[in-house]
Amino acid sequence: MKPLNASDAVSVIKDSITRIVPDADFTRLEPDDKFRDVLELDSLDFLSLVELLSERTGVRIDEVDYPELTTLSDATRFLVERTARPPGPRR
Amino acid sequence: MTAFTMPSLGADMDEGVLQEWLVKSGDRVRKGDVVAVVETDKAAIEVECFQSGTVGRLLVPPGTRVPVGAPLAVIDEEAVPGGRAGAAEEPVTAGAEAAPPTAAGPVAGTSPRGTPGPAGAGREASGGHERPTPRRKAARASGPAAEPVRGETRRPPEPAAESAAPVVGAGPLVRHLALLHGVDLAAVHGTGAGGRITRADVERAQPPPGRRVRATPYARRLAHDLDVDLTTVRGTGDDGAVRAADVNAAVLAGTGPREPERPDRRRDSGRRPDTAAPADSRAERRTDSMRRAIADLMSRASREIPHYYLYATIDLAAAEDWLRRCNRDRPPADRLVSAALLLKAAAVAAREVPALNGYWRNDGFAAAGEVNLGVAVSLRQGGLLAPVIHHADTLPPDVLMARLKDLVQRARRGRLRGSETTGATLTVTSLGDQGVEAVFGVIHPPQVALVGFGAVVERPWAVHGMLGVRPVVTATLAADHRATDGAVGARYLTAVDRLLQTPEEL
Amino acid sequence: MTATHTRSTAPATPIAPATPTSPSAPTSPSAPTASSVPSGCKTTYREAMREALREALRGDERVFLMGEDVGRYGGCFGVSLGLLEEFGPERIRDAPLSESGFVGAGIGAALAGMRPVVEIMTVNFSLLALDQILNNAATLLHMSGGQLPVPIVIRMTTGAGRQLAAQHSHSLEGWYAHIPGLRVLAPATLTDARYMLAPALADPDPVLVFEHGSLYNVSGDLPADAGPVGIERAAVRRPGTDVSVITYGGSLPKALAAADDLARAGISAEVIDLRTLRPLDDATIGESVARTHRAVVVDEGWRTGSLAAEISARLAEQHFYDLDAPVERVCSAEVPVPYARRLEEAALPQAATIVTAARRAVGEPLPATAGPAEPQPVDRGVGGAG
Amino acid sequence: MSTTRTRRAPRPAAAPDPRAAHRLALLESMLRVRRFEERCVELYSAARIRGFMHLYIGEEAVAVGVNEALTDEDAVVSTYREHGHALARGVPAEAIMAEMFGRVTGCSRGRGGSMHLFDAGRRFYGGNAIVGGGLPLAAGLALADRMTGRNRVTCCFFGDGAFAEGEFHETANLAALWRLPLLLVCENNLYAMGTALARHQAETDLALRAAGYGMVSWAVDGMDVFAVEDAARRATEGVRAGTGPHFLEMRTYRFRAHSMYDSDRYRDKAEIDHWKERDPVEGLARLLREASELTDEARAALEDRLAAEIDAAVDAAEQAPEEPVEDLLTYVTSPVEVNRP
Repeated sequence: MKPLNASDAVSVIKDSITRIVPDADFTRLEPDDKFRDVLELDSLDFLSLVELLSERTGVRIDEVDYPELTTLSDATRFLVERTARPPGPRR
Repeated sequence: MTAFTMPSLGADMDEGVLQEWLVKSGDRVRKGDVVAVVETDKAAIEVECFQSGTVGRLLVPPGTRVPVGAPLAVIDEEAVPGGRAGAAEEPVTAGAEAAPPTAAGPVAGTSPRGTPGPAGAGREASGGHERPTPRRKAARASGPAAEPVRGETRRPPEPAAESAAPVVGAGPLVRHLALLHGVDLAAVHGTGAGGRITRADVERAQPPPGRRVRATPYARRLAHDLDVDLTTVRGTGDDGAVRAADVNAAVLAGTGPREPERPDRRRDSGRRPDTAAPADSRAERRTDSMRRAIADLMSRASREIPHYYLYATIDLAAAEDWLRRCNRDRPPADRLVSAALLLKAAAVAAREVPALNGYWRNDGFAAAGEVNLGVAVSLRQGGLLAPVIHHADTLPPDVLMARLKDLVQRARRGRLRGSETTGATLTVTSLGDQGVEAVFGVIHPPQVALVGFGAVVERPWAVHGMLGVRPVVTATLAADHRATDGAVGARYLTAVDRLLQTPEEL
Repeated sequence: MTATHTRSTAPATPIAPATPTSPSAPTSPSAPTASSVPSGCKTTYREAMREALREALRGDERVFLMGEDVGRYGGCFGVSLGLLEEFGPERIRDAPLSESGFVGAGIGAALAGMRPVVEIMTVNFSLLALDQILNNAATLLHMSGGQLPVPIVIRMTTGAGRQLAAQHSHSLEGWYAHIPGLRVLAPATLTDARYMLAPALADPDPVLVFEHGSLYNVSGDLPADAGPVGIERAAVRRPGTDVSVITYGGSLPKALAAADDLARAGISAEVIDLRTLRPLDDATIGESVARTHRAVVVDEGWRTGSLAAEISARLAEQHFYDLDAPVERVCSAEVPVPYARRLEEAALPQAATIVTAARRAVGEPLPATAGPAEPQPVDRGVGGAG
Repeated sequence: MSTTRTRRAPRPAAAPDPRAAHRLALLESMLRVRRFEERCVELYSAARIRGFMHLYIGEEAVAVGVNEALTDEDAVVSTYREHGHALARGVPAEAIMAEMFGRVTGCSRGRGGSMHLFDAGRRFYGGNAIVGGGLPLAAGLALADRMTGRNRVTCCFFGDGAFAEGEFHETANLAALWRLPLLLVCENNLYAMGTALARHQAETDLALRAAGYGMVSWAVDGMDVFAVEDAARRATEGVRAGTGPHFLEMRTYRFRAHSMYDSDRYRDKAEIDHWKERDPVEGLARLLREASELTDEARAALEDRLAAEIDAAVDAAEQAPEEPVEDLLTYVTSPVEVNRP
C-alpha cells in the first residue's frame, strides 16, 4: 500500500465508480453530494465499490467504515488518511 | 509453350466470359488443374487446363467475353530449359518430372511441408507423358506469348501470402479455395493421391460455419431489429427453434446483444459516426422493445390478476447484527448484504407456504416443486430484468449472495444466459436502495405472488414493553386472489418475519 | 353453430344496398323490406337464406330461382319452401336434372338482363355444370372484351358431416376460388345467410354461394342490428392475440369452439371468417397474422392444392417475417368422404384438431397435465421481466 | 335484319326485280364470307393470325340463309367456326380481322381471337369453343325473352359433333319442356372434327332424333341458300308464334380442314371434290349468271369491292393499336361502376 494524495484518491474513486456505473457523470456530482444517491448505487454496487477501492488502494474497509464513503470529499479524505497509516490487522 | 484457350463447354457455346483467374503467372499447373472460372450463358464453370507447366502471361483480364478457342493464357511447359526466374516449382514435381538440377534454385524457396515422396513422384512421372503434346500446340500460340518473361515481370507482384510458397500438393483451385475460406494449407492433411490436398480436404478444413440457428422468420426479424445475436438465444420452440418470445426474453434478460458493453464504445462511436447511429438506434429499439414487453406483461397482469396486498414491518435487528458479525472478518468480496438474507427468507417462506409458489394456468393453480426466485433488477438505462436464482431456498446465504452479485452484474452488462431468465416461481423486488419504504408490486404472470422489500430504516420499536430504535424493513406481498386468499398471504409474511429473527438458521 | 357464433357476428361494411335500385329494375309493388323474420328474432340459417331469396324476388322482377326441386318440393334442403306459392312456377322454376343445361340457361338469361339465382343441390353435382361455370360464366366478360357481364348467382350446398358419403359431401369451393372472373362466397353466420344474397345479386359478375350443409339447421337470433353486409371483406368473428385461426363456412363454428377451448388454456385465438373465398381479403388475414404471428388455416377441402394451401402460400409470400411458427393447416383427410360416422368425423377438421394445431403453433403442443413436472418458461409472450 | 345492311354499293341497275336483288344480296353476303376466309388462310400462313382458326368455306349458305330470317332484335349464339355467322350478322370484317390480329379494335378487344367473336350490340353471343357449350346459353337467352314476354328468337348454331355432348340433349329437353323461343340450327358437315358422323352417332338422322324431344324439326339442304332461307323463315315463324323450339338440320360440308390445316386422312379427296361440285357460292353465281341476273362485269365489280373491303379490314387491323399490357386484367371482373342492363 502506498500513500495516496488527494488527487490520486479522487481519481481512484472516480475510476472505480466508473467501473460500476460506466456512464457516471461526475460533472453533476459536487464533492459533498452523496454519490450513492446521485449515481444510484445500490447496496450491491456499493459493495463492489468497496471491493474495488480496497483492492486498488490496499486499504481495509470495514462495514463500520461505510459511512466514510458517502461523499467524494469524505471518501477522498478517508483514503488519504488510511493509506498514510499502516494497514490495520488483517486476517 | 502453349496457349490455354477458351474451351467449348457445350454444343451451343460460342463464347464465354472469363470470370476469374484461379492462377497467376508463375504458378505451376498440372494437367487437369482448374485454372479459371468461365461463365457461359448457363452457368459459371470451373475450367481445367490440359497441360502441365508454368503459367506464363494471362492474356485476358477477368470479365472479358471471348470466343471459344481464343487464347486466354500462355502455359510454359515444364522442364523447358532456361526456366524463368521466379517460376517456383513444387519439390514433388521437380523430383519426378524435371531434371532436379535445373530447378534447384527455385526449390530452395519452396516449402518442404506436405508429403513429397515416392508415391507423389510416381504419379507425377506419368504426367511427364504430356510433354510432347503441348509442344505441338505451342507453335500456334507462340505469337501472343512471344515474350512471356517480360509480360510476367510487368505484372504487379501478387500478394506474397500465396505466391511465396506454393504448398506442396495443392493445385491452383485448391489454393484459391483455401485462400477464400481462410484455410491454412500447411495444416491440411491431404487425402488425394500422393498426399495431394483435394478440394474436399480444404472444405473439411474450413472453420465450421456459424451454427445455423433454427429460428422463426419473425424471431429473425426481431433479432435483427433488436440487435440480438440469435446464436446466444435459447430456443423454446419445436426442436429448439428460437421464437419471438425467446428473442424478447433475451432482450429482457440482456443476453445476446451483439455489442455488449464495450468500455470504449462512446469514444468509438465518436470516431465512427457512421456506425454509431445505427448502434444507438438499435439500443433505443432494444430499450423500446423491453419497455413494450414490460408494458404488455404488466398490462396483462393487471388485467387478468385480481391482486391483493399485505404488508408487515419486520424487525431486522437480529439480522443486521448477524450480518455485521459475519462481515466483520470478511474482505469486501465475501461480505453479505441484507438483500441476501431477505431473499433467503423469502425463498424459505415460499417453501413453507407453497400456495404462493407456482403458476396460475388453465384456470387453476399448480404449485412448483422448487423455489426459483426471480429477482427484479432495475437497469441503469431504464427497464427491468428478473434473473432467476434457482433453488434459492436451498442455497446458503454465502452462495446466494455470490449468485445474486453475479446475476445482477451480468444482468446489467447484458450477459445473462437464457436459463437464468426463465423458470421463476416467485419474484422478489426490492426498492430499498432507492429509499422507499414499501413496494406494492405487480405480479409477473403466470406466477401468483410478488414479494417486495423496502429500505432498511431505523424506527422506534417496542419490544417487551420497551421502546427502542431498531432497523426495520417493510415486507409486502402482492398475491393473486384467484390462487390464494389473504390468510395464506398473511401466513407467508409471518413466516418471513419469523425466519429473519433467526438469521443464523437461514 | 352456437349462440356464440351468432353473437359474435360482426356485420361487414355494406357496399351495396340490399335491394338493387337500378332505375331499370322493375320493382314489385310490395314493400321490399317486408320480412316475416325481422331482425332480433329467432331464425335458422335456412330461414335466413329463404328470407334473402324472398326479399330479392319481391324487390326485383328480374330475379328468379331455378334448380332441381326448388319449387314443388320446396328445395332439396328446404331453403325455398313456400316460395313457389308466393312467386309462381315461372320465377320458382323447377329444372330437370340437367346441371349443365339449367346453369347454362341461367347464364344465358343473365346475359339477356335477368338476375337468375340458380341452385345446385350439392357442389359435387356442380361438376356437371363446370363447363358452363368456368368456360362461360367466368370467361365471357373477358373473352368478349368487356361486352358481356354475367350477373348470375349460383348457390350450392357444400361440405360433409351428414353421412352423405363421397358423392354428396365434398368441399370443392376451393376449386372455384381458383377461377378468375368468379366471386365465391361462403356465408357462415345467420347474418351472412340473410344478407349476402343482395350484394351477390347486385354484383354484375357471376357469384357462387356455398352453403355448408351442416349450417342449415343452425338457429339463433338474428342480431337486432343485422343489416346489409358487404362481400369484399373477411370478418374477425372473435378477436385474439396469440394465433389467427382462419376459416370459413362450415368450419367456422368448429373454429369458434376451438377458440373457446384454447381460451380456457390461456391461449387467445383470433377467428377470421373469410366470408369471400375469391377474391381473398389479404388485408384482414395479413393484419391479423402480423399481430398474432401464428396462423392456423382451417379448410374442409382436401389439403393438397386447397384454399388453405393458397392462404398459407400468401402468408409465406406476404408475411414471412411476421411468422413465429410454421403455418398450420387443418384440412380434410385425403380420402373421399366416407359414410360411417366415425370415419367421416375422422376425415374432417374438428374443434379438437384445430386446438391441437393452434397449440402447436403457439408452442404449447400438449395440454398442461396436473402439476407441471418442472416449472415452465414463465410466459409465452415475453419472458423475464418482474 | 336483311342483307342490305352489309351491302356497300347500290344494287346493279340491271336488276329491277326485287327478288333478283335479294338473290344478288345473298350472293354478295356468301361471297364476302368466302373471300374473307380465303384471306384468313393467307394471313394465317404468314403468321399474322395465330391460334386455332376454323374456316367456314363451303358452309356459307347456312349462315347467310338463316340470317335472312332473323331480325336485329334476335340473338345468335355460335360456335368456334363462326366467322361466317359474324359476317352475316353484320359484324364488320374490320372488327373480326382486328380481333384475329389481337388488336384493341377487335370485336373482343383482342381477348378472344378467331374462336371468340362477340358483338353484344348485334346480339351476337359468340364464339363458343366448347362443343355444345353455347346451347344452354342460348336456352337461357330464350328463357329470358320468354319470361319477359319479348317476342324474340334466339338462334343457336352448332355442329353435328354437339349431338354427342350432353349439353345438346339437356338443352333440347329444357327448351322443349319450357317451350323456349329457340331456333336450333345444326350444321351437319358430316364430321365431328375428324370423326365421321356415322362413326360417332348410332342414329345419323339428326332431325329425327331432335324430333324425339318434342320439337318441330327437319333436315335442309345446307348447300342451297334458298332452301336454307326458306326453312329458317318457316322455323322462326313457328318460334315467334309460340310453338316452342324448332330444330333445323343443315346438311352441309366444309371444304377445308377442321382447323387450319389437317391431313385429311379421315376423308377422301373424292368426297371433298364431290361436295365442291355443290359449292353454294359458285352454284348461286352460276344460277344468277344463267338467269342473266349477274353479268361477268358485275361479278368482277363485286369481287373488286369485296377485295377492297377486306384489304381495308386488313390494313385497319394492322394499324390498330394493341391493348396495353397494363390492361391485361381488365374485364376479368366488371368495373365497380357497371352499367347494368
